[in-house]
Amino acid sequence: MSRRVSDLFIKAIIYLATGITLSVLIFIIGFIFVKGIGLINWDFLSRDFNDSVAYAFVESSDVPLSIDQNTLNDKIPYDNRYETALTKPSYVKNIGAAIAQVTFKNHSTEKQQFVITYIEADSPLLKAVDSNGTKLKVGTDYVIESINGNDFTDMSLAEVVSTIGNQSGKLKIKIVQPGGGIKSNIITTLYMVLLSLVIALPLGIFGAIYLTEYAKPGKMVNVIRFAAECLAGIPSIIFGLFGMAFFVVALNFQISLISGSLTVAIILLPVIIRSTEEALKTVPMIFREGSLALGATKLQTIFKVVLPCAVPGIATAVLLSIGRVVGESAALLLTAGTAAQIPGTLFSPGSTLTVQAYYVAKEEGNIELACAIGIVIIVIVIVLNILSRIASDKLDVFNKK
Amino acid sequence: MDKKIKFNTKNLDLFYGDFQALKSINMEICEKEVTAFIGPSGCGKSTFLRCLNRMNDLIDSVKIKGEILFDGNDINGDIDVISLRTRVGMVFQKPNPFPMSIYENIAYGPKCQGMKDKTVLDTLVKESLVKAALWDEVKDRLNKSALGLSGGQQQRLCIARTIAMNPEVILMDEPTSALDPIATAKIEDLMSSLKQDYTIIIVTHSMQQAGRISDKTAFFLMGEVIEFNETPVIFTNPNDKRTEDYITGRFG
Amino acid sequence: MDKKIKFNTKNLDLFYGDFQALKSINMEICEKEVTAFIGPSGCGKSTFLRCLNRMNDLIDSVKIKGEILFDGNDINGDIDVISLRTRVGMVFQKPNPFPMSIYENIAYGPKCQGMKDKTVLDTLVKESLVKAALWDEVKDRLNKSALGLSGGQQQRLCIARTIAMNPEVILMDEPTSALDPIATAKIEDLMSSLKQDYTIIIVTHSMQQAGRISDKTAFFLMGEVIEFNETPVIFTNPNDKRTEDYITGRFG
Amino acid sequence: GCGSSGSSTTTSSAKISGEINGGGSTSVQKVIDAAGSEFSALNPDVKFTYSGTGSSDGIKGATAGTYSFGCASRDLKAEEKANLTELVFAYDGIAVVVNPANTVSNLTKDQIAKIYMGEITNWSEVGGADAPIVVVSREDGSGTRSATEELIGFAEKLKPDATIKEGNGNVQTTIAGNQNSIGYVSLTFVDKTVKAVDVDGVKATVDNVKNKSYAISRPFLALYDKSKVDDATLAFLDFLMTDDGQAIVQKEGAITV
Amino acid sequence: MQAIKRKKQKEKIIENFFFICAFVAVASVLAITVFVFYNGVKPFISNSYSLFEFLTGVEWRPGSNLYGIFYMIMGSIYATVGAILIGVPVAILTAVYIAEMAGSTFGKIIRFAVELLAGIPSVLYGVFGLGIIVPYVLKISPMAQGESLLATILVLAIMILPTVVSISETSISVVPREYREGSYALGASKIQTIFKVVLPAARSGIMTGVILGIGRAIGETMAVMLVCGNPIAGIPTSIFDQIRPLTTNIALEMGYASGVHQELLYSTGVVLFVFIMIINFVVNKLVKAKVGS
Ligand SMILES: Nc1ncnc2c1ncn2[C@@H]1O[C@H](COP(=O)(O)OP(=O)(O)OP(=O)(O)O)[C@@H](O)[C@H]1O
Ligand SMILES: Nc1ncnc2c1ncn2[C@@H]1O[C@H](COP(=O)(O)OP(=O)(O)OP(=O)(O)O)[C@@H](O)[C@H]1O
Ligand SMILES: [Mg+2]
Ligand SMILES: [Mg+2]
Ligand SMILES: O=P([O-])([O-])[O-]
Repeated sequence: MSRRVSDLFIKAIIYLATGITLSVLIFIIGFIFVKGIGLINWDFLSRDFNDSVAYAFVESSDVPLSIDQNTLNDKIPYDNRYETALTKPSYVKNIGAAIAQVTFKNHSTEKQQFVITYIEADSPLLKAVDSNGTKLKVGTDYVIESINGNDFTDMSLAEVVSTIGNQSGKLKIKIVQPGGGIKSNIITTLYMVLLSLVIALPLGIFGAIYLTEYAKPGKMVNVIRFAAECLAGIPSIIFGLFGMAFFVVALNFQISLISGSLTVAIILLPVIIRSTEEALKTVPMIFREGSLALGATKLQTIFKVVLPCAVPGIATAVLLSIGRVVGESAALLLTAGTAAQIPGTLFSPGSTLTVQAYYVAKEEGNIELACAIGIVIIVIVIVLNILSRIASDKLDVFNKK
Repeated sequence: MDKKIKFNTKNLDLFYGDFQALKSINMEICEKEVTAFIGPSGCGKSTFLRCLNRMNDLIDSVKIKGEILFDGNDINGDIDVISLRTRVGMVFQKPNPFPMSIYENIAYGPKCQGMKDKTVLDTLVKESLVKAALWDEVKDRLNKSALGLSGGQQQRLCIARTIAMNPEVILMDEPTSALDPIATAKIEDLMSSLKQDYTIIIVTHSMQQAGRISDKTAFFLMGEVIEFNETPVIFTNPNDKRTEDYITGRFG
Repeated sequence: MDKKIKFNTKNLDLFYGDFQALKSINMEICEKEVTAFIGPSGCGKSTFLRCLNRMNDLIDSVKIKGEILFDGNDINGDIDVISLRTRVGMVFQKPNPFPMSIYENIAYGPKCQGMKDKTVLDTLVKESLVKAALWDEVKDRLNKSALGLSGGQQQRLCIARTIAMNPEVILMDEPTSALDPIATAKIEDLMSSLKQDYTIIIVTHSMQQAGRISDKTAFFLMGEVIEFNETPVIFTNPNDKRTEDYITGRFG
Repeated sequence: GCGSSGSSTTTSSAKISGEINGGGSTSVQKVIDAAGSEFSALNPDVKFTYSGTGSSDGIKGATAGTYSFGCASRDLKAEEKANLTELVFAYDGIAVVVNPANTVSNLTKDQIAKIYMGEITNWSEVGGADAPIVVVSREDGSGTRSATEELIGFAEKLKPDATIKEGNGNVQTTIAGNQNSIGYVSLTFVDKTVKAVDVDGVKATVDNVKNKSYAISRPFLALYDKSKVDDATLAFLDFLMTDDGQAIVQKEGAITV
Repeated sequence: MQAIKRKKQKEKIIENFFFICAFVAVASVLAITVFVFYNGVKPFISNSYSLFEFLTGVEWRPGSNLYGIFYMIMGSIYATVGAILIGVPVAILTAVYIAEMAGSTFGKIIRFAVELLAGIPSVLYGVFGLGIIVPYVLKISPMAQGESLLATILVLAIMILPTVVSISETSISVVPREYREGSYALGASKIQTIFKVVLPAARSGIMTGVILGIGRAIGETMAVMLVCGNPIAGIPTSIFDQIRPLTTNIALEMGYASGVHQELLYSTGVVLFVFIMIINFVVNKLVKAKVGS
């Protein structure tokens, strides 16, 4: 009887613990979603973080409006960045586009802007070039700030329309492609994951193969294993410092994608080596013996029998690594920087989603934005998890029936 | 003895670290015969068997003294261990098919040797399965995983896999201990027919089995070969008291 | 039949998911006898054995129809499964001592029942080991890990562990298949002496073993009990052609 | 500091091209990003990036040449000066902020110093409610912190149990979340989640900083090594000092030079 | 013969390639270690600061040339121990629930959710801590601010959950069925089986999870930085006191520090490293001692 009572008691504790874990989980995910979901929309995902300014050179021409005013009013692109309603757009013939005035607000500033809401099919804006004569993209939703040196700050919509209408010939228009999105961070994150895995996976996996299959077990291997274990607890900022001293300064790679991914690759190595070693060790000896007894060489045995069997374990390592790269902030801050842009080359800086979230939380105190980025990170982690699961199931001959 | 001697060991000692598992083994094993090793658990049967294709290389602590001549050449000498193992195949106590398709299991060895021709491989796979008396049971599921086979089928698959290498010698370490009588019968039949072409060495716990299928029997005890002789002699008229004690135990 | 009936199964069907592993089994098993189950691999011997102490509860896909009466009570009915298992002990094919000391292994069951008195436990451990013929071999290393024992010793430990619970029935699933002849002999001796006090049900692949130790034998085939009778009858004068075929196979 | 003559308000003048990668103080990032964006609009062949990693990192990066130019939000220490050329391109006010629910809206410099040194520990001592004061400061080495400590006069006397937060944003979030707290942030960051108190009766506004009536301000510095700097970078720094450049400084909430 | 030779050559080349991979991997891992130690030991060797004062001092004022980290060491220890005491039991029991008690579908869902928890960057944990935990702690705290040892412990306890849960769960589910069956066959109840047989058998795996959890707790920086308060002096005397763990000390100031200040931040890293080495060493020994018996 007393056993029943104590069993029940323990069971209750187990349920309690699981309940705690689950509620913590729901709480955190809930917190992130509630705070951040309001900011998530297509613009958020598809735009750059910073506004990008350009001077467009345009040949003015008379383009008649081909639709009526009501249709024009309907062409106001919905955008929840605009907290106050847009004014009715006015059409300006010589640039073949309609402009509306909006009040732009974010969590620290509020300003008036003039936004292009409609562009005629043969508008000269569509042929805009920059000062080099390279084609420039101008689209609806772009902000227009000045024309031929006439700045629109403090003007009303009517004044702006007449200012533009008064210009003719060659026009120099300052346009701003609105930012506020995290496209560049998403892409930088994917680059970073890809690059650091490309560097760390072969090194880690082949290294682990050497350590388990070739190296004579002994002190040396144990020391390496111990060092790897210890490094797992070292804060990544220290890796960042090393990356900065070695890759950024000594090798002169600058603050860049490559410095960042090399540094993260080093962070990943201990994880990959340890998990791969474990995975290799769990491959039953009888498979190795079976293969060798059939006259296979050691290498054939490793590649044809041992590695395929170890796939699920290695996949776990890959999963952990992806999580680690995506979640890394301190080390990347010092080696890849905080520039919210798509890195043009391996040697350009770029900030991952997490670095961006860290940055906006720390510098701007913008918790909502950090959480919105958090949601994107969680989605990316889920997608990458599922992808690598699928990949590993495809490769996993061991459990295939 | 008119048959050719395939294996000849001379004063073979084997140590696992400090522990001596084999003590001065001298044995001549003839071609195209079945030789059985019997003896209580831990007496060194498997260890000796694994010496013959240098499987013990995989265990770091093993040290070997003495000579093992295979067709007159010392296998611990200059010989290439890979080609030794292609000539001396091995079937293990626990069936250990690879986690691949049945076809791939059989083709594994030949492919490792560099054989690529699909038609040659197909024929080889079929022939080996036929010889191992497994063809009929699996011919419709060659591309299914070998892990889906029953224990007895898996063991025959492992034998087929070995036959596909066309070795000269097949070592078998208690190949039927995990099997039921019907599967055991099939494998014993198989051994009898294989002995036309191959030299077979088998470790077994079953006195009956040794009696049924082997030409010669060696009795191991504590790392020594106590007696090695024609099977009928061992079972009816052993020289050594210890052999007799073991044989006449009521068990099988 | 003058002995008391311990187990009585009525139209027992068992399914693993869709697959029917036992088909309408009716069997009466008597007290203080040794009952042996024989039959080819996969015929359902283990499955049936595991029904008797509801070990199959652990497998999600299992569905059971029909009745199993233990001393007249349906074990799938109201009965408490834990007390059923204390009365019906089980020894598995593969020795499975817990990774604890030898002493702790034996004391495990009684402790789970709430027994705490050290001296009672000490006596119980000793008695059980003595009955299992293991005392002499381990009396000096009771606090050493049970995993350091040899296979045969581990199996006897598992028997001792079961005896310590003082069950009424002991189920044994191929308890000697992993053992060498000497260890096997010891365990068979043990069974003969245990049958004074306990009802023993044993699954075995070895016809000889069944013949040597059992009072009754049941022959299983494809989930059915083909024949169930006094052991001498089964082995000398079976009713069913299929039983005869199986028994007279040359194997053991 | 403007040594070269690459000034380019019009795009018709000499073509400027190349990569400019700056880095350092986080306080200046808003201003510099906006200026960089404008500069590369004017010069489409210029690729501009800035990494906000901290003032000291900016100084180190400028010295080592890993940054085209570095930025700091504080004056350089003697040992940091080395070969660096300094360019003050803006000033920044520092606002002393409290929770909007706090009734206190004016503090003297002396009171602030005493609060930070732990001599005043209750809001009632400075005319507020009877509640303990939670002092929030920045990390050691922050430009914002060293400027504030110096100007208010509690350098190296910060009370031991002050809460330290990294970055203007974190300070602001903390102040917004704790009714009894006090902190300081760059004026460019103040928004409605916190309340800037008047210091010695002067409001913290851009105008007051400019006319020097509001005393707590510090320079924004751009730093480069003359021997390593490239033309594009120089052109950018020149642009910062032009009217157009200064207009951007003003637009982003900092104070023109 | 020729073919064999070529095969052997190929094997040798690839083996060397493996060796190079191992070498590079190991070298980079060791390089970090050397780098940290080199920079961290420098100030004591060149006598720019006394090791004794560094290790025993209770005030960190770089401007006044005061670099004592003893109060940080204590803070790190308290925070780690606290997080382990709360997080590990909860995590192990959750793992038990997933592996032994949940239905397979529900178990899978929880496991997935827990893995998700592992994928959330630590910055967001910090934001969560600052937004939710700190205000709650403030409500019950006698202190005026919610940033505290307690808040740190709670955030860390949450953060080690996924690691410990998933590793423990894996090692619980690989405990051979035979052990469970053996226990049930001896009349043990499910709970007895779990606690007396399954968990002890899974001990080594669970310990690995705990080690990694400890590693995460000690090494965690970004989340902790937001909720611990980071005071410049003071050994914590209650769970409501603020603390400055070793990690946040490094992360807070590294971007700004130079000279001796910077070197002593590396020294802080060395102390952390030694810390983790000791813990790993002890735990390894413990696991071996127990399992070996
Ligand atoms: N890898 C090893 N390291 C150390 N000792 C070993 C090793 N393998 C086997 N031994 C020891 O060597 C002796 C012989 O072992 P072997 O496996 O050859 O026995 P066997 O005759 O095959 O027994 P069984 O019938 O049980 O398979 C045993 O005492 C065993 O404990
Ligand atoms: N967990 C399970 N799920 C599905 N099918 C099972 C399961 N366990 C056993 N079976 C099937 O049930 C049948 C009977 O199995 P059982 O283990 O009872 O055979 P057995 O007579 O004990 O054979 P052996 O002598 O090989 O142990 C077999 O066909 C087997 O494949
Ligand atoms: Mg053996
Ligand atoms: Mg069975
Ligand atoms: O501008 P800071 O980040 O150095 O305060």
